[in-house]
Amino acid sequence: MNATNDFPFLLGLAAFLFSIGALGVLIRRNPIVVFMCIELMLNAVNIVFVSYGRYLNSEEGQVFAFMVIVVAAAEVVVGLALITQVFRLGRELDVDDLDEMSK
Amino acid sequence: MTVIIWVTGALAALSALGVVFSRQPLYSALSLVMTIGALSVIFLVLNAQFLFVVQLIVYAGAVMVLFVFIIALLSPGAEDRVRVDSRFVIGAVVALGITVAMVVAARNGITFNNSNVFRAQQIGQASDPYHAFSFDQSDLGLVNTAGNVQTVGGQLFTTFLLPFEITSLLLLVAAVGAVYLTRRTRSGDPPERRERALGRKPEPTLEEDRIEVEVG
Amino acid sequence: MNVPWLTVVLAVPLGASLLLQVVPRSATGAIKALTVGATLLTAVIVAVLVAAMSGTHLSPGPLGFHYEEQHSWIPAIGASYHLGLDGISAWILALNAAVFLLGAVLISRRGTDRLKLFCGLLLLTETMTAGVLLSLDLLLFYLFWEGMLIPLYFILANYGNENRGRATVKFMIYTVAGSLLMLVSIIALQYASGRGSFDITALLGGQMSRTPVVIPWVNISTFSPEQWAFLGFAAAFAIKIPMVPFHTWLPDLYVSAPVPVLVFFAGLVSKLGAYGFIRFGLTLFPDAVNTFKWLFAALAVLSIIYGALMALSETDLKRIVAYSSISHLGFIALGIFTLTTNGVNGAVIQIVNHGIIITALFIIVGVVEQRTGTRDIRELAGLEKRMPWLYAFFLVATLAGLGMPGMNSFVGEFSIMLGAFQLYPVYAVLAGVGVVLACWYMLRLHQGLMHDPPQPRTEGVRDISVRQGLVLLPLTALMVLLGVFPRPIGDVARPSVQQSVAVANGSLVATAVTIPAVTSQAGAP
Amino acid sequence: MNTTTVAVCGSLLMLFPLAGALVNALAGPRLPRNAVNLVGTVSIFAAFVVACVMLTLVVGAPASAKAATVSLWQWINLGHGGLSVGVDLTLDPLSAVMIMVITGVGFLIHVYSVGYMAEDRGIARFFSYMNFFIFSMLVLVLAADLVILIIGWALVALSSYLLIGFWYERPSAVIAARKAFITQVIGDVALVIAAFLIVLKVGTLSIPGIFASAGSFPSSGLLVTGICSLLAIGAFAKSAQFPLHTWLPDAMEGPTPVSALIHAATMVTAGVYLIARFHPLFDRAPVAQGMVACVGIGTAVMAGIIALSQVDIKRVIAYSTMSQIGLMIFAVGIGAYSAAMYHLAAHAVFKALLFMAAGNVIHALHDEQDIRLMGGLAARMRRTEVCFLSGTFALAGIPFFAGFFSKEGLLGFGLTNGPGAVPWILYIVGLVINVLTGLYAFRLWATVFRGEAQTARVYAAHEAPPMMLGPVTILAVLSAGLGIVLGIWALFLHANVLGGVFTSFLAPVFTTATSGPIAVDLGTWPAVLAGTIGTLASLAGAGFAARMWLQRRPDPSAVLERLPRALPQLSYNKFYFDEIYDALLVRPTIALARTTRKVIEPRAMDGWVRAIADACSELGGWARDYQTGLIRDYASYMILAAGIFVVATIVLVSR
Amino acid sequence: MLAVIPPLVTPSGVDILGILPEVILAGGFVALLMLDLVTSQAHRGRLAAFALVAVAASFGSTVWGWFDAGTPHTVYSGSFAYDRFGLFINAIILISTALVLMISPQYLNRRGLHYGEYYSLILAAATGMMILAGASSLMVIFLAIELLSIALYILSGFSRTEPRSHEAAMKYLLLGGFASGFLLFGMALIYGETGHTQLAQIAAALQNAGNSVDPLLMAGIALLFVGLAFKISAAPFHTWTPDVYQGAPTSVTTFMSVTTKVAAFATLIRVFTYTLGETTVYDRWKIIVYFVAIASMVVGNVAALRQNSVKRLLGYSGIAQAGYILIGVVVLSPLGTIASLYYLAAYAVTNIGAFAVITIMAGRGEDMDSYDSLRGLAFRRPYVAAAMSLFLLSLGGFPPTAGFFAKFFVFAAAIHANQVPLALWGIATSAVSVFYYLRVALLMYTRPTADQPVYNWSRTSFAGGAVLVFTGAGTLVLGIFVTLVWTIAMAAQHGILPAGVI
Repeated sequence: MNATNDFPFLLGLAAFLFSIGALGVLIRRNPIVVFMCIELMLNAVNIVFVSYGRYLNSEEGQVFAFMVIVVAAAEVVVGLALITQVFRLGRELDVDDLDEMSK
Repeated sequence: MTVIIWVTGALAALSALGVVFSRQPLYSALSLVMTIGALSVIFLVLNAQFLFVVQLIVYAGAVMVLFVFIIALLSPGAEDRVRVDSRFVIGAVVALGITVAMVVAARNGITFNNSNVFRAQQIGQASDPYHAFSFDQSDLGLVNTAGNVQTVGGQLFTTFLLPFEITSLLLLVAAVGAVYLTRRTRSGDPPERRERALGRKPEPTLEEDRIEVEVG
Repeated sequence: MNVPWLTVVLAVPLGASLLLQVVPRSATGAIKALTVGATLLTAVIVAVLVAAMSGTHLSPGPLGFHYEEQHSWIPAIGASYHLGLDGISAWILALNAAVFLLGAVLISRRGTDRLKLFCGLLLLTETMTAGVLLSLDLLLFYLFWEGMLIPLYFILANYGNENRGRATVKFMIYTVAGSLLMLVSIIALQYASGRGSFDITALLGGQMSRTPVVIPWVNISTFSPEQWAFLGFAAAFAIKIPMVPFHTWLPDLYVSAPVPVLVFFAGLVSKLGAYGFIRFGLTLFPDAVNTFKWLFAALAVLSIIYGALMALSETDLKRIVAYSSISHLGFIALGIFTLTTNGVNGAVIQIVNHGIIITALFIIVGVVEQRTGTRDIRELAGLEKRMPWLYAFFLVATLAGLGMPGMNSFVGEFSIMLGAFQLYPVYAVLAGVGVVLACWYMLRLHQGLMHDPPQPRTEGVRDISVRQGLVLLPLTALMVLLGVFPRPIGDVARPSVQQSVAVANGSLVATAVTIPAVTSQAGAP
Repeated sequence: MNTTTVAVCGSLLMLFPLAGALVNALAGPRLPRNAVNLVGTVSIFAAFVVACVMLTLVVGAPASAKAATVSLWQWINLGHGGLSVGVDLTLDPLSAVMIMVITGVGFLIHVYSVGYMAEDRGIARFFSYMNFFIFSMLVLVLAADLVILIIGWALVALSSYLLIGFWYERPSAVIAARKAFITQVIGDVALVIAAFLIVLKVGTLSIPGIFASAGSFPSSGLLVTGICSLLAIGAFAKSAQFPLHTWLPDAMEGPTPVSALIHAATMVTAGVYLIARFHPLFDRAPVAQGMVACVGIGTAVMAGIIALSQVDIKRVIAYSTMSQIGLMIFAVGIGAYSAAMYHLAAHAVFKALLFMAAGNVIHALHDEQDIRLMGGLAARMRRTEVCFLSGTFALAGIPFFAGFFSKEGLLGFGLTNGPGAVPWILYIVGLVINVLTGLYAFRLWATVFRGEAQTARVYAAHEAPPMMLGPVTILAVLSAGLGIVLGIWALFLHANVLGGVFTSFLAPVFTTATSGPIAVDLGTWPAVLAGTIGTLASLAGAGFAARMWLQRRPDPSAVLERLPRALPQLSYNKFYFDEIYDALLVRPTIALARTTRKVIEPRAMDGWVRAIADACSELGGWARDYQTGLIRDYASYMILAAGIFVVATIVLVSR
Repeated sequence: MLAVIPPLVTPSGVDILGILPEVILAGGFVALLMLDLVTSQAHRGRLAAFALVAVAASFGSTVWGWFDAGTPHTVYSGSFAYDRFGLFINAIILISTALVLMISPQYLNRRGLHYGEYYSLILAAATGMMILAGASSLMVIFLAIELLSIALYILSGFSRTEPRSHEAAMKYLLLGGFASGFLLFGMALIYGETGHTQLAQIAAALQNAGNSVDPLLMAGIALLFVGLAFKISAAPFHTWTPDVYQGAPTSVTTFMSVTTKVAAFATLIRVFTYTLGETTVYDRWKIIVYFVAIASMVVGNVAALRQNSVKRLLGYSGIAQAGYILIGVVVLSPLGTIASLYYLAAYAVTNIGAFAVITIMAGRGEDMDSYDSLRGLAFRRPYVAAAMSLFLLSLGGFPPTAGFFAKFFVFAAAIHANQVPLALWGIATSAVSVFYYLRVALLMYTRPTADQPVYNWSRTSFAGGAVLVFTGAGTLVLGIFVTLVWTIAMAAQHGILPAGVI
């Protein structure tokens, strides 16, 4: 198994998830989905942290990934609260609708 | 092990595409749960048991449930089909570019710069990571042994004490914010009501304003 | 007693402007009295200082100064509060005091909107312009130079006709762009000198590299750092003067600004560019200034002729005077870039003279506009019949403006052209063409207003008031007096000009030796 | 001479007219008319008295010390290597002659003005300007420094400008004044540049100083030729010589006393004075001298031809002035300085006379100047006619009148000096001038005073008041009586006593000049012959004119028909110089100025500024357009930039 | 199994004194949450007073720390730098916070937003910023950024019923999260390639690496910069700025426009100049920063030319200022750092002043932020207009104001580092900026014509007046008595935690 090298694959996977998440932010209009795409990006980062931590023999990667999850949760809470408030005021759930100030 | 990584990795990638491209928000959410699950398996394979659990409990269990709950609450409709506009092109090109660049850079053998020695190797952290990195190598330290939850936990309260404390503050702020933002307007708060009236109709004429007050 | 007189010169108007803030807005009499009093006091102090200058101690060095003061300001970068007066700045400072006094006298107490604001800003401007003339530290100089724009901006933006906003903003951006280039040069100069100082005496004689800068990649060699730095200074000064083709802010602004503002704006502020060239351009970049003198002298000649042509074809009185100003300032610039004693001295003389002339011309044009309600030369004629006194003053001003021998500006123009002749005879001949054109457009202006059968519009127009006459009288008297006795200006400026020219021509060491002889001559009248 | 005396006299001389000018300028409008007249004339009379005193000073001085230079104050001193100018006065025979002419003739004209301007409301202004002119002219002739000379030079131009435009409500006067002034300024610039050349060579502008180092100019050198050419251009502008002559006829828009004083007697002769004054330089520049001589004689012929066809009484005299000054310029060009000065003085007398007599006519006809509308005035204005005739005789060079000696003298000088055939050519041209002079002078007289009255106005004309007639009479006596008496005396007692006096008086000034006899030396037969032929030519011209215009034999119109059409047209239209200048200089300049204002200023000068502003504004518009407000757009910018950065850094590493 | 568990020892480097200002402020945050429960609506002004007390206490401890932290060192295992650099930034943040707190009650009352959460969130955000200023590990940087960001997201949407406020919060939140992704990805790569998250160790690793660079590290640095550039609102990551500044309640805009930038710049300087300043990497990231600096200057100034809201204008102006401050970062010299610090101080005092004017002028239910609403201000409120003019002139870089010397030092740093083109870009864009600053200034002095609406500007409260006086005086002091702040900034630069010290 010496010949196999999973690291480039893991990094590639992370890069792919990250970019696909970013792409999602660009093309999706529902703020909830946009949020999910951001979560996707954060998850991609976690792969990087963990796999680096694995071969670097360092726990910092895992701790960092843990922090990322916590932050993601906090952001989601605030974000969803905001989204419900926006919705409650009778607006569409569409990020393209939020362009009042640049009109 | 490699096989697991490849399979779950592919699964994660596929479901990520599902997140981005499914028109129904609920499908997106479910795809995301799938991705998170797949990733948790990879974490486990990478000897990150603690994260594996956190990923499942916090992410899949709490966060995603919240998402699904909100989707259910707001019941948004399906989006239009994704249009190939400039944003899509930019995003796709950059996504492709970043992915390719990362893979190419990570596969040191074919990176742009062969003469460079890997940094982690230089500073004595790993012997030959790109070429020796596989799971049959078991000369790893405490961190990567099974049951490293204790190690991580211990570090969390010693070396990473300050970040850990900051997260507490962070969560508190988020909680306060969520409460504030979703709190219903207290009755008998006249300016608030007036604000809302103004908010709905940015430029009320005098008469409209009066009608609004009477109705309210 | 060792009084820091130059600081006092700065402090009097500044203090008065602060004092104004406690005067109630309705007490217009007090406001005006305070303003006139402060400017008068400044003028008196300056007059005494200039008169007593030859008897005071002169600081040693290639450039000698009187009444020097130096205090630490930002020691970390070598900037200091360093003031000094020399022959070049002395008369310009006197002009400064005079035009602000005139401006203060000319404001109408009842007719001025927000008198307090105006007076305060006027006094602040005086402080700043005096600071420009007195500072010997480049950073301090820049501070005043740029700070001057703040009160000026509010004055110009608040007073004048309906187009003032655009004109003012144009002026500001133009000026600021130039000043910022100068700022870069100042920093580069300080850095290159390696002395960690912004003091002019420390930076004297050009210490920047004279090897050309090579643009990387394309490998094109350009000017040397010293030349680039000089061009930075030149941008600021050329815009302020202004030299064609950087002049377009001036006509617009002069047209929109009211007369009491123009008195000190046209009378002094535009001269500061010329002063800057003499004080800094010549002495700090001897190599560059010698390299570029042909160019700037050519631009000066262009200004002379271009301004004259514009003045010849304009129909708006203020624009005619504005373009005549461009033409005259071209003479001043030409004098400076001859790098000869004659030319530079002529430029100094002409700065003072032109300050007097343009002030009078703008007052006259302002009176005409006020009395007749138009500035279109085609609608005016035959005013001589209605306004004989104005005619008399205007005649003197016109003659002075066209460089009539026997009037003050002849002295300067003769000297400048002599210097130009020493440099490039062709330039002097072209300047001579400018003189002929000046005669043409000034007569067109004068005759267009004063002669020909009176127009119906001028029916019942009153002659100038006594106050206006009292303002014009000293100005016209000076035009004649300085034409007949031009020596005072020349004598005061002479030693400093000789030093500056020597530095500009690279004979710094030789100058240092000859200074005592020169100054002793100046000291013995 | 005692320098203090000279300084005091010189200062007084200038101060009287200046004081008169100031008093009339400042207090004039409030003073009674008589007081104004008194101030105006008495100040000049006082100056005349002082001038006489100064003349006696010069006459009384030993021959070796005829010249004195005094310094009043230092004008400017720019130190070592810089300009240094003093306000210095010089008194020598040359300036003494000039001040006598200026104050003497000037005084008479002032007196005449009292009568002529009696009706005018601006009398105070008029006298103020006139006195100021006298002052300026005195500055000019007394100046011992080139810069001061230039100042005086320009001040007389200023006075001339003011007086030409005296009736400022007449547009033609305004234009004429401006034209005169601008032409003068061209001359000033030439002088200024000449001054530069001089000061850069010899380091001083003091006239004695320049002459002292005149030796440092190589003879016939380029530099001295250039200097002299520039000085000559200055002189041409002032003396209305080709090609700067067009202003003089227009200058007749001024009141007639002005024409008499400035545009006949004094100012226009300043060019002659200048060249005579700078003879040490001119003597070293034969090319410039030749140019001056050619221009002078050319102008004389040209002006004579033009004068033949003009119909404005003052313009005819003006062209005659131009012609006569052409002769003087010619004289100084060939080195006949004394002769030129002599003619200058004589010309001042008879030309002022002619103008004032013409002024009488104009006054009598209520500002009518067209000679075609006159005729037959002799019956009504007998004394004026006699005086006018005296002047005409003098002008035409009829023997024993003032002009005779001077003119024949300088023509004779031309004949006896110069290389090869040049003297003969010049002489023949001189004969032509004599004929022309006779023709136009008598044409004028005949048309104005003789023949039939052409309009009813003539019958209403009456003789001028004594205030006007008096000065005219004095001048008529001077030009005729004095000429006759002295002429006869000269003819019988001494060959050329008058010229001789003049020559010997001026000799100290022109020591370096190749001065010869200024009048025909009757001792040599060729000269006598030449003089006789010249006189005969003048007489022939005069006689022919008298016959043609008095007796209509041949009829002038018939003569005209026989001539090619072009000739009278050219003459009548003054050789089209005004039109040519208009087309070559004035219009292009105005067109250029207009193009500058309409095209260059907005498009180029302001254009580049506005282009930058517009570009910034355009960029700002783009920036605002890209600020769409859409989150997805914002994210796309971010990811684009981030992607570029990542790829760029990775590629950079491999570089 | 217990044997495997490492013994719980006292964690090394725990030094609460090292984070005392932050702790005090965090305590204040928590205490305010409690106090809010017992404070009636009428007395919410007291909460502001309490918050001010907390800020003052924190400021006091900062001052104490300044003298205590003679030798810079880290606390909490290299997570947090206890040095004068951080304390200098702390001081700026605290003063700004105090000023914002002073103008807030009146504004909130008028806008009907007076809730206790406001003050606690402000303190929380300030805590996050101060932690960011001292953060010396990637993890703390990330968490501090998130702490302040989340607090600011909520504050931006604090006007819960106003669509513009929502929009601002939403944009800030989504784009902020997006940017956090980049930031994190960059951190992950840096961590992976150097093996550490502590800045000191990263620097040491770079020093050991000699002259070799690997691509992933550079990609990480680039992505990290992207994340920070978002926070300092540098172009092309600035797009959120105008919208958020305009939509957020003005007092919040006042707060975040200054403090976020100051804190983010602190960490930018710490990370880029003092950690990644190694020549081999510097030569590469320099190009990015160079580009971003120029782009910010150009975009910020040019876009501001065509605005009609003062808040948006100041937003663009802030983008441009970020570009100028970046000059001080990219030149990588002590002078550059000092210049940046001076610039930050000047920017803080000036910008707070400018925004305070808008805040103070706000009427009931509307922000007075359109250009039109400033027309003729000088006739009714001459002193406020004069102060606003002073701030605008300072932002435009006219002497003798703070803005001039800020720009001067930055340009000087560029020239001393032989980066003349950078300075030239700076002056070219400065010249452009004069136009829009002066246009606003001019507007205040233009008399409204009869057909133009007359605005009813609020009267300035005592606290608001005090803020204007303080900021106005500060603007002048920083522009005349330069040495005062310069000396402190120099000490801050000298006292920064050097690379490699844990």
